[in-house]
Amino acid sequence: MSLAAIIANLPALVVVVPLLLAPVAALIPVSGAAWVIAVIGTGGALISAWLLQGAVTGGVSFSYHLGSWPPPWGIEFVVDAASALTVLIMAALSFVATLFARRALPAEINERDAGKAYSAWLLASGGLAGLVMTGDAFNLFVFLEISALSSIILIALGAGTDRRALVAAYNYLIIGAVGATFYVIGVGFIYAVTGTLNMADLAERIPQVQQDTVIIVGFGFMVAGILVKAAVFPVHIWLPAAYAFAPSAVSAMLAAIATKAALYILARILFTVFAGVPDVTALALEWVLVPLAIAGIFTGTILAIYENDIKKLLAFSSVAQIGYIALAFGIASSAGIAAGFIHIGNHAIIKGGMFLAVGGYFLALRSRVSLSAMTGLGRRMPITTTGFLICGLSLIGLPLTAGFISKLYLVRALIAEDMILVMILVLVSSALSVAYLWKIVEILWQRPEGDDVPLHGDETPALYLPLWILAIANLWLGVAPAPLVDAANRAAMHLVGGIS
Amino acid sequence: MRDNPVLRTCAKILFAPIIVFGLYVQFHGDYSPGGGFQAGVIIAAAFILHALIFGLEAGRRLVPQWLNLALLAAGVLLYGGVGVAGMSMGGLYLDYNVLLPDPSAGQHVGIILVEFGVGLTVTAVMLALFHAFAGFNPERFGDETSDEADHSRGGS
Amino acid sequence: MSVFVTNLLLLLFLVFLLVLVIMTRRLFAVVVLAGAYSLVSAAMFVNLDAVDVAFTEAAVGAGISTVLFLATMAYLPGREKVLPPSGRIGNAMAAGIICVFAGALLVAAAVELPAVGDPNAPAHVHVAPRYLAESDSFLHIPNVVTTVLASYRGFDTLGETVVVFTAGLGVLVLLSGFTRTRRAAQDRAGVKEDSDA
Amino acid sequence: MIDPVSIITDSWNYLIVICLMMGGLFIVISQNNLVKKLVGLAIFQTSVFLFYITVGKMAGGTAPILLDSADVAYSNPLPHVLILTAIVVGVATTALGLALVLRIHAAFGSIEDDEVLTIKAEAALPRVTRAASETDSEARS
Repeated sequence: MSLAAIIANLPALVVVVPLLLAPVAALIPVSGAAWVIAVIGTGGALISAWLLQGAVTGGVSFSYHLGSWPPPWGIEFVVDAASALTVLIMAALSFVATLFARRALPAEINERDAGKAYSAWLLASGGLAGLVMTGDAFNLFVFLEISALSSIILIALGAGTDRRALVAAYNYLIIGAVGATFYVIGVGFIYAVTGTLNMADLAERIPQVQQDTVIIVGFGFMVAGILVKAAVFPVHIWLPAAYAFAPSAVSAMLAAIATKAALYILARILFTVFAGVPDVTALALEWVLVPLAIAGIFTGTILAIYENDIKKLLAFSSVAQIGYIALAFGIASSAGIAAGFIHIGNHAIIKGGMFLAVGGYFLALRSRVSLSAMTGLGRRMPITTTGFLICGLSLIGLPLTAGFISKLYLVRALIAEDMILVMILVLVSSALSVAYLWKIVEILWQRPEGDDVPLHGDETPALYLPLWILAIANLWLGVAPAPLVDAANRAAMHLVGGIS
Repeated sequence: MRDNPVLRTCAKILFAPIIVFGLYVQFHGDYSPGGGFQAGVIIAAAFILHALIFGLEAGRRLVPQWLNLALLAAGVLLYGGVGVAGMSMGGLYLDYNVLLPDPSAGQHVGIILVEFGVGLTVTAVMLALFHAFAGFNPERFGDETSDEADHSRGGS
Repeated sequence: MSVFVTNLLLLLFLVFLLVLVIMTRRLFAVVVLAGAYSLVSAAMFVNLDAVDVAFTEAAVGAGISTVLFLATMAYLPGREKVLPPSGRIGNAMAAGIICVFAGALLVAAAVELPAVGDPNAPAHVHVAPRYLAESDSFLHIPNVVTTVLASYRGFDTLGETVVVFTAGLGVLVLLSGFTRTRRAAQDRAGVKEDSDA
Repeated sequence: MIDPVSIITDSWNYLIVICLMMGGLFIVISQNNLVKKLVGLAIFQTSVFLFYITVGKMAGGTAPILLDSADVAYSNPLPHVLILTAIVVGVATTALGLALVLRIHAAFGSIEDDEVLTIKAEAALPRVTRAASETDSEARS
């Protein structure tokens, strides 16, 4: 295939490369070789996403017609500032998590399942990328299911260390399927009054529809379905168990990218597809999304403070962080949406890094990482722990870290909209998040009462390098946030400016 | 069930016609209801019938697990490969128009190929599902035993 | 008119089957009733002109799904546990409230939908006519469902194939895989340690 | 060609289909048995399929397989295509769910949600009690 052909087809390659390498990986019984396929798949997606981001930086946005059928008859991929940024963040994080998986994944499952696990891994990363790229409401459902089913396989593989992973996977399957079906019901009602499934076409036709109730109900069901996937409070209930019991590498990848894709779709549905009915969306934002986001922030933070199992603690913290992103989108101003995108990127590197560090601890301890088991690990695994700390400080929003930039732009956006009460709540919750992080830091450098728990093997670069890539990204984006902030601003402008 | 001569004879007689019907549904999908998905289920049904009557072991001899897995992947790769072929011949992904000089004929070829890919994957998946469920051994997963016992069991 | 009568009868039959599924406690019966539900739905699809869908629903919903359910039941207890009335009523109340609320919303929207079969409904006049016209003039394939499935929305179908593949992969990993279940906090010391050195 | 009576009366289709959907959803939420939840999910999804196909129906129309005569109305093929995809997705979900149920039964010895949840609830207990219950369960096995 010529270079020109490759460049012309970049939007498809982001999705198709991982999806088509998945069956190849499934056929390879050797763990290392299957991992190479996974690296090629996620790496190929990352390069494509990088080039796409480069293309949209100049303000270009274009549509890729799959099968050369023009929309609304065919399915299109939409490449614009918002989708390219999200897909780049996701591709980068899944590539880093794949590097970590080389050692981590085969250690937690039987190695003879590794090929199939990497296959599911590729399916999840390709499916999530497709979710972001597609401009067709029904095609989105198909990708929703690809990513959900492959994530369920990966979560269920956690049974290799803890049987409760099976229950977590089953619950995710049921809750996720109900959510996806709600989304399909919503799409069906909207289709019945518009006759189209293409998002851009929907955005044009929805304002002309006479039947208001159908639009409101269809909108409500679509959003409800997406909220389940994004794990926004109170439909976050599948998330803590799923992240806590999945294999470490899987937790890291899912925490970094899975809910991000759903949050991006939420923004897309709110600000482009239903942009023509502003009173409906404004109502939903003001009375549903913002209160739920705030409730999620506090629920997640408080549950995290009282949790002892470190993976579950981080998962509860994710519920809170998803709340921040949802809140930022709920502000609905250009600045708010930009803050949302900034935090999508920053939370991905923060939480991805923390889960990678916990994965490192797990492999050293060979048991579930509880707070008491972490006693004194700071001395014995200094490289991993320092990386963990950098990400942790970024999580609470210390200046000079990426997390600070997120909070800064969120608070600014809130002040600009005179949402002072909400801003105070955000600051209070940030202060609360110091509580659970401090609890961990204290224990990491405490001397154990008895002897040290024996560790299995020393720290190896294979495990801490991916973590450090993310830790450095946290520092770099804290000091020089311009690239991410600019990209997020462009994304926000594009979404609020409507589809042009 | 395996020793019943009536069942055995019926299964032998029915096996080929079911597959032929499956192929008809597969390749006549352009003109009548049907296509890769329905055909895949029907063809898998023939193999499942065979395994029901002659036993899971015999079924596995007919389609060993490695072949089953290979077919599973082959279908997806065939479908995706048609898309890649479209790209490499100057079109967009899954563009069938460029496959042949005449776009209409290209569409025909593309549709037949991707439907065949669907049929392949569905047949293989249905067969794999049947064998996985029918041959499930709860003991293997019930409780921890030593890893030696783990490794001595069934091959992939 | 006859279409309407058959539809109504089939729908009422479906309601009847649904009530039976809710009331029945023997899981084998539940599974078979669910198969019957699929089969009646397939008949309804034929009645609504969706022959391809009916074919698939009969083969998959009534066929493969039922077989899989029955195969699963062979390993499981045949009756579901009867909860104490307090728990049962609590569950039913919670579920009932959610369903009545969601159902009320849908009904409110449904009465506004274009009448069933209205040829001027947006769904019939906007995107679909091109499929019907072009399938004849350009593609020369009479079964429009096939052309839309494999060509216009071929990417959906690729996704569908990938979903099937994923399910096959998942079932193979879960039921014929090698990763054994472990109970909490069991360490794997000495098992995997040097496997990757 | 179009029978006005049938148009008016057929609108009941939607209402009954909505009842069916909610019945399926009710089973998913209210039932305790993991298999029955999956049955409910299948019924829920099948009912949604009925909704889509009803949207695609055209009065006096016929199946979208083109005939030679010109003046035939065809029902909308698009919902049919969507639902073909959705049926396949549905059976994939069911298969994976059933495989999980088998593994859960092998690992926990139960397919009732409340019993499995009880075992899960141990995880939420403070560390000490949990360790105790783990030793306990190992002693039993």
